[in-house]
Amino acid sequence: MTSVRYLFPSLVLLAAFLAIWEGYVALTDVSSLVLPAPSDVLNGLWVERYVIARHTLATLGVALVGFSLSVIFAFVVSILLHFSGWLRRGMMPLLVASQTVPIVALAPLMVLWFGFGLLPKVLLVILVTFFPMVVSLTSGYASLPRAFRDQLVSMGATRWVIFRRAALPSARAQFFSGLRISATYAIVATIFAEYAGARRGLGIYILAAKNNFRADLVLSAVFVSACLTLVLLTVIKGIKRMTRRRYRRENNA
Amino acid sequence: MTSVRYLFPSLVLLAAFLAIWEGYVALTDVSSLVLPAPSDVLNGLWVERYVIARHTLATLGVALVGFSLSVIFAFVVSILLHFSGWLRRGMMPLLVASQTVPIVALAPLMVLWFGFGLLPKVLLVILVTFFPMVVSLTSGYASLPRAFRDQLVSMGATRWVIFRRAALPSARAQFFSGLRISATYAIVATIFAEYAGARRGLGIYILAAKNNFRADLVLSAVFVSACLTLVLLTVIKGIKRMTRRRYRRENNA
Amino acid sequence: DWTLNTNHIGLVVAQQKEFYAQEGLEVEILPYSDTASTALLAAGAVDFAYMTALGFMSAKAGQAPITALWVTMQNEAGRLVYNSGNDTISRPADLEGKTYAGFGSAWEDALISTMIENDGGIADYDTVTLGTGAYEALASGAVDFTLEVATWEGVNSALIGREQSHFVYADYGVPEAQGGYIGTQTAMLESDPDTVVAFMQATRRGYEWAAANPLEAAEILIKAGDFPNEQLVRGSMRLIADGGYLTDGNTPVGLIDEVRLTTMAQFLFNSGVLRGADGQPLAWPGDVSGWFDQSWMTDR
Amino acid sequence: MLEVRGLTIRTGAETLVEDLSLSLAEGSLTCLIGPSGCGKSSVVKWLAGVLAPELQAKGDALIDGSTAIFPHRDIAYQPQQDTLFPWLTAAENACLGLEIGGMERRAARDRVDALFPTFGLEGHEESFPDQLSGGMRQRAAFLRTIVQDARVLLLDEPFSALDAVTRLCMQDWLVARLAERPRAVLMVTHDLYEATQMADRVLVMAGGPGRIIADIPISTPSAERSETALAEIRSSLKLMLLKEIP
Amino acid sequence: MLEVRGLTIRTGAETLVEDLSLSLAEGSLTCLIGPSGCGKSSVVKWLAGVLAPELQAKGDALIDGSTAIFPHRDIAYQPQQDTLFPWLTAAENACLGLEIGGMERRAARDRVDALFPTFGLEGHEESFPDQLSGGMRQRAAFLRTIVQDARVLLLDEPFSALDAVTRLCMQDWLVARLAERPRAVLMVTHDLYEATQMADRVLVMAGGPGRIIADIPISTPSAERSETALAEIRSSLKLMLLKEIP
Ligand SMILES: Nc1ncnc2c1ncn2[C@@H]1O[C@H](COP(=O)(O)OP(=O)(O)OP(=O)(O)O)[C@@H](O)[C@H]1O
Ligand SMILES: Nc1ncnc2c1ncn2[C@@H]1O[C@H](COP(=O)(O)OP(=O)(O)OP(=O)(O)O)[C@@H](O)[C@H]1O
Ligand SMILES: [Mg+2]
Ligand SMILES: [Mg+2]
Repeated sequence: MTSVRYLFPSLVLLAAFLAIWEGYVALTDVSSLVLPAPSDVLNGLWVERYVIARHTLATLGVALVGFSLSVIFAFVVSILLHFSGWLRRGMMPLLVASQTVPIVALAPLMVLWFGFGLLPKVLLVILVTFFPMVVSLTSGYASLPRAFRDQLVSMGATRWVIFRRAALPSARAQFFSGLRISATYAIVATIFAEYAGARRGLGIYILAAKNNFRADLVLSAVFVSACLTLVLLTVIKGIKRMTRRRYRRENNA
Repeated sequence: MTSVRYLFPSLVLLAAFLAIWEGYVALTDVSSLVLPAPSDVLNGLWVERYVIARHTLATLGVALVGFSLSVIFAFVVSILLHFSGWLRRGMMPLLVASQTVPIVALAPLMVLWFGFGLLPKVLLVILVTFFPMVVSLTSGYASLPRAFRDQLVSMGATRWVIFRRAALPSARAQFFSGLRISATYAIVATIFAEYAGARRGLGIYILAAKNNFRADLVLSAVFVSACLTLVLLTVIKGIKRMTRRRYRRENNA
Repeated sequence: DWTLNTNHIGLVVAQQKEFYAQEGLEVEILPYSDTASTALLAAGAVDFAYMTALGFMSAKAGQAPITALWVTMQNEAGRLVYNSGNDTISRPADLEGKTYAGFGSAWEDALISTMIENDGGIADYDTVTLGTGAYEALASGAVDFTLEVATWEGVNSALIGREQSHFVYADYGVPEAQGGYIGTQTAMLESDPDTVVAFMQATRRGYEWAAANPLEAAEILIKAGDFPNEQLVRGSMRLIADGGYLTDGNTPVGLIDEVRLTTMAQFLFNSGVLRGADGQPLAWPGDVSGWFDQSWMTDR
Repeated sequence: MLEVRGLTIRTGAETLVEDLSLSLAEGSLTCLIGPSGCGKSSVVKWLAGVLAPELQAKGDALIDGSTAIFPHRDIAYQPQQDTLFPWLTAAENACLGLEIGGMERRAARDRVDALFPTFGLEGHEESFPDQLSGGMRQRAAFLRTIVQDARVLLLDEPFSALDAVTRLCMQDWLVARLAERPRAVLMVTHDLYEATQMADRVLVMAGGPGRIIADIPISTPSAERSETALAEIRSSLKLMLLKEIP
Repeated sequence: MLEVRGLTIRTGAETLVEDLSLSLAEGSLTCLIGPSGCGKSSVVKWLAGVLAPELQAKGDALIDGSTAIFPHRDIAYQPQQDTLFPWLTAAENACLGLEIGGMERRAARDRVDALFPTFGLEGHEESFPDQLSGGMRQRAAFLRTIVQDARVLLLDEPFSALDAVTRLCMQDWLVARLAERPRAVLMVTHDLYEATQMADRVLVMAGGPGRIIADIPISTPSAERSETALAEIRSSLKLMLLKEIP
């Protein structure tokens, strides 16, 4: 109930936007090759639901594998960087610079290098999503207040104990905000990768719809992929809430 | 001098990476159609320097126009959202959701809708870059401590005075961090938009190089675009430093 | 339809030799981009477009308001290509169960299925959508076959010494189509017929000149575009001239053959790959003579 | 000159301050003292017209006998937190109240500049707040409040950000500054030593809900206030406050 | 039992603390008092083995006559800032020192649980720090420090986060807790009232560079310490500290 009230203004705006769009298409009689009405998009979604579902599953699979590996990879790298100042100073500028590379352009090359199996797609997803997480993890570790560190050192803690008992938990909030940013890109990156070469997936579907002059189906698939991202973000929010120690405690006690 | 020392570990790592790459290509004799060596890429850059420069200028022009408009637009929208709570509650979820749309897929449609000129490209750059700035501006305004607000209210300040004298300046740091994120995407978004349709630009060049089976030139152009982004980021850093009031004061006094 | 190549030779020649200027036209050739030229034309973003045959037909089937004025290739330049070293393939029927590197258009499936079935096989093969990566994937053996344009990718493969064999569509039940249409918006035929005529006349002169002087035309093309691989252009032009693609000597350059257009369109409709908004295959409109208009050829 | 009658402040569910009355006389420094959370700041915020919108307040306030609406021109307020704007210089910060009050920029600047020496900030006009020490920041904040020339000053724990030693020496300094011109001053604190050292009158507040439980005048002249002279009063205040904590 | 001789701490350019010596006797509470920035925390951090790496320290420390290396098992340190980990419950926080010292988790928990009532925290074992009031947090922090059973306790401004009233009532409570077992306690503060109320001995430090300028024993028994009884000592300390501020 409260969330309905909270979302009410958004829903009003969204409805207004869709109504104007639908009305514009109806009035100007623009070709549906160029600008399909929202109702055309929904109709396409319904008619093609089985096909779209199959492609969606493929995309989701790749995105989840890539994203999970990316999370693991980000943890490993962040720990390495945390413990080696030299590596951190060396890698950070390179990682920042690497974000300026237009990965779009690399995607076709990656298919050449790694074939059109899972590998290049997963790699691309990792490339795109891993940076925000590494950055948020390392800055999360660094956000550990000096005094917390001092407290543990004075108790005789080793570097590893300090990391595990203080740096890691104190990076939690920042890790999740990095995760959220990454998740926003995970699906989009997968679609990209599929553009460059795949058997199936939403990217392939969009490509085919475009080549067959079906703007309505392009938008249907775009809509599905936006929904996928929203679902992913919601799941992450849920995980964040449920893994809070306090939450667990309150719900078990 | 200090910045050389600071970057030293990065340069070592970068050199090692390039050396391994070059060595791998030399040893395995892989076709340069598939994986060109770094030296091939540099060579391509040199041989095609005039052509690439022409395309680069086109891309830079579009990116700058789009990005500037995006900044202006972000300011206008953020001020509207700041002063209207209803609009803020209504727009924010939509803006967040809009970020989950794979803009890649929309780019070709935008060319269909808005023609071949500057408009669709500028729109795409705005779509991609404007969200981080609006978010950082609104959260910057909201970061104004309650006590600062109270202080001004007790002096008899109006809402607009509070905005101009307190909320706006207190959003400065966050605005620049949003600007940095946006700038990272500005060039990439332009290249994208060019993919979907343009007379010239790095996107067109990459596409042509790809279709002419020249992986080395693809990478050359990728390299140039990464450099563009780095330059843009450096310029923004410079602007940030030079517009600091303290800096100005110290350098004029 | 694609990055500037020898298919566009007449346009480039007309531009470089100022045939357009002589007609009082200012023509700008836009580079290839990810948005199909057919869609751009239908949306009114451009005045004329160079379209693939199947792209044009698919769009027409979807009621795009466009009309063809010209066709470049009198013979089908497309063909199905596979590695010569792959001894499991000797005829289209062998493609059953193999992997195809595709480009994401519906008609590809119609074409390949027809070939396999007409050769007595079952059209059950795996599709990987790769775009231009297809040729590298084929060379590396990651896929078994793909489609190519003989006058471009075919020349490129020959230049870099790849051993590849091919099947010609027409040999296996696919109607022989003409390739590479130039078209305009239907509305433009009404509103500005003079421009259309002027443009097309100049274009025809360009192609005729190119057909007569293929090697000089290649040099003009090389000078006009930023071709990283000039040998590819020369080789391609030579093939176009030798293969009689622009003209077989009798038919005028650019003439649209209604019979072949109808057969090909009918083939597309019958294959059931073209679907409407309700998800059902489109019904054969019965007549496609309204799809093209070559009255400009005689208007002057 | 300022009088508050029957002030009640409540959240939806809870009463934070109940039926509180107080009056401030011209030329006097009144300290409001009490444990954390008893509602001291809420009272002061109400007087400054900046009470949080989610709180409901009821009660009358009179200035010179006529009903007052807050924020009020005659009242200057200095919040509990440091509110020097980090993006303005010390002088610009000090001008803020005057400019918002409608004074022309140059005139405000002249008036402010004239006060910098008195506040021990000479030469720091162009310094930014983070270039000042804690004590200097505090003095700049006082400058901003005092330059507005309001007849009532509300100071909410002005020393809470300072260390005890700096605080000791600022106390007498502030008393001297305030004495330069007759004003009614209400200062919130929870430090009984600070209150007894500075105030003419100490109001002791207790929480749950907030109300005034004692009103203690201190008649010892400023110059004679020492540890020994005030020991008695402090002792009784200390007992009173310790009783307030469970 | 702890003795420091000739401690000098410097940054590259500046001397923060110069040739400082002090000794702590078993069963005594020594307060180190001085203005902000004079180097009090630096001395304590050095003893805890957590001096910032960019600072160089020189000097000897003896525990029971033999040279000590820091961090040291016999020394428990409570930093100036609140260091209760927000992601651990009060009990888990309290166990931290014991677990890192090598004690088994269950045993540590038993030992900690036994102390919760004495510290007025019964029933809050499973509360997270932000569910506790300021005073309770402070008691939990003391619990964590005291349960380690070290022979030397270093407390850096343990009350600085509390308001003055809560602080008043925690002072006597802490003295009682510390008296339960003989220890040498070094407590840093800049509040002379706090120091005189609690300490057996007050060391007055001055800055620039940091050094000890006075060593004042307070012999009044805890129970008899009142405003009047301590007025003399406070008065002299106040003068000493005010002299330290320009
Ligand atoms: N906006 C609010 N909504 C709900 N409760 C509030 C709000 N503001 C303050 N309170 C509550 O009102 C009570 C009094 O707050 P107030 O800030 O006036 O206390 P205080 O005496 O100034 O305390 P301190 O000495 O810590 O500054 C507190 O219990 C606080 O939790
Ligand atoms: N890591 C450091 N590098 C350089 N200077 C430092 C460093 N740490 C502290 N200082 C300086 O050393 C001096 C003493 O600091 P310290 O924290 O010991 O003072 P303190 O007496 O504890 O002050 P406070 O009462 O404010 O806690 C200060 O002037 C401070 O600026
Ligand atoms: Mg308060
Ligand atoms: Mg300190």
